[in-house]
Amino acid sequence: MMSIDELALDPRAVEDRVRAPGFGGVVTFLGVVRHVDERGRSVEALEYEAYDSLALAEFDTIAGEAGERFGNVRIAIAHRVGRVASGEVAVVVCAAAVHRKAAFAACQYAIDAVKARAPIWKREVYADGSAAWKANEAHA
Amino acid sequence: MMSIDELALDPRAVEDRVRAPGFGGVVTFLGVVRHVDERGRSVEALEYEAYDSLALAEFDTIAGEAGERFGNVRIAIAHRVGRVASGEVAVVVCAAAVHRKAAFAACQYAIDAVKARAPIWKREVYADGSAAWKANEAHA
Amino acid sequence: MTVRLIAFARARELLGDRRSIEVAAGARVSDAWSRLLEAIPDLSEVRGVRFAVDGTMSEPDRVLHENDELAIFPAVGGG
Amino acid sequence: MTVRLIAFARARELLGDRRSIEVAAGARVSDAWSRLLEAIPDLSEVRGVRFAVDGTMSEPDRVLHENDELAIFPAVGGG
Repeated sequence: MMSIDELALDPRAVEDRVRAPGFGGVVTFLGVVRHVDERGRSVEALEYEAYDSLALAEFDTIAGEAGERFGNVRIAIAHRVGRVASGEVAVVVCAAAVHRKAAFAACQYAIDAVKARAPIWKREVYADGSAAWKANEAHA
Repeated sequence: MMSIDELALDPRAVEDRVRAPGFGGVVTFLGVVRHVDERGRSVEALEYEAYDSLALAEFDTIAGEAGERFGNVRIAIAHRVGRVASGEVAVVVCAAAVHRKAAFAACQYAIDAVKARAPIWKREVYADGSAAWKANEAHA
Repeated sequence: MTVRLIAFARARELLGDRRSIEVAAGARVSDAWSRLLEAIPDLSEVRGVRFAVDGTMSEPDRVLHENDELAIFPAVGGG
Repeated sequence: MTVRLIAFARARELLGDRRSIEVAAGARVSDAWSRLLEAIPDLSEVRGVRFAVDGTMSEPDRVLHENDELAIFPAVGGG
């Protein structure tokens, strides 16, 4: 259910990992690279770098926690690494549950946890070619 | 940004209506027809019927309310009508915002309001061929 | 005067192929609804009936006019 | 003994092409980190440095063994 890859993300394919009979609510979060940062600087791309094995294990841990909190939920997380241009999708989190309330809660829990805890770092690349590492939480 | 149609829904196309530069968080809700109802009866399909003009106006109203509550958000709502087989998507709600918190809140607000207020009715069709009208809220 | 009718869900099924109703000049939505209940008593089973006139949600005391379109349907949501 | 090194983000850039470090038998993560800081003082700018050993998050007092893989990276999130 979890993946980290340099290829462009396909949100529908990630959704398909969680869709299952009886799961009436599916909530998908797309994290899209913004074209300006908090200080108004023009951003061309973000460059993501992951400690893959640890990040995938953390995704599993997060999904397990969501299940403990919100009951019978199915969670899929796909994170892109490498250069992601502004306007492109950097992360997809899908949560499916029997009812929509649990699906929303689980999806939001999972993306919050991914941003706070997954060993994934990013660098903003500006229009002038300069770049700066950012705290993971800053981008969406 | 709003649609009511008998054709199968394409969630990515609905998402594309709300994606825009600077909107870093996109949240999509899919309401999927469940194969059993609350009493465990096997459901083959739901048949949806809408008062189209009023329902589309209500979608616009709901999107306006979400903007008042959650700031700069873009909302798209697509509802399918006619026969929707179990496992298929009956409704798609997308919300985009600069930050994910507002996108989640707006998407959840919009689907809750659609279920509670949009003039759309549904009938459960059971495996034995019988059918029953349902309150809109019951299904997801 | 003639008021056109549309209906949805259970109300549509019960209304059958009736497309209009005759009411007195100055009649209100509630008057038209009473006439319909007399003609089709089963309409009383429509849960929390709601009305719209010419595409706008309307209360039962709304005054009708010649050729208005009266929509009749069950309450939405809350189930 | 030899401990293999990997690093991420700013720590990776500062570590350059160094792939291992020699430490005394019984050395802990903190000992390896001190040796690295001596060799590459700029590593002190890594924000909230964290460690993993053989793919498991580890505290600085974790004892290292021959051929362990020590991962070094900045704190995640919270920014």
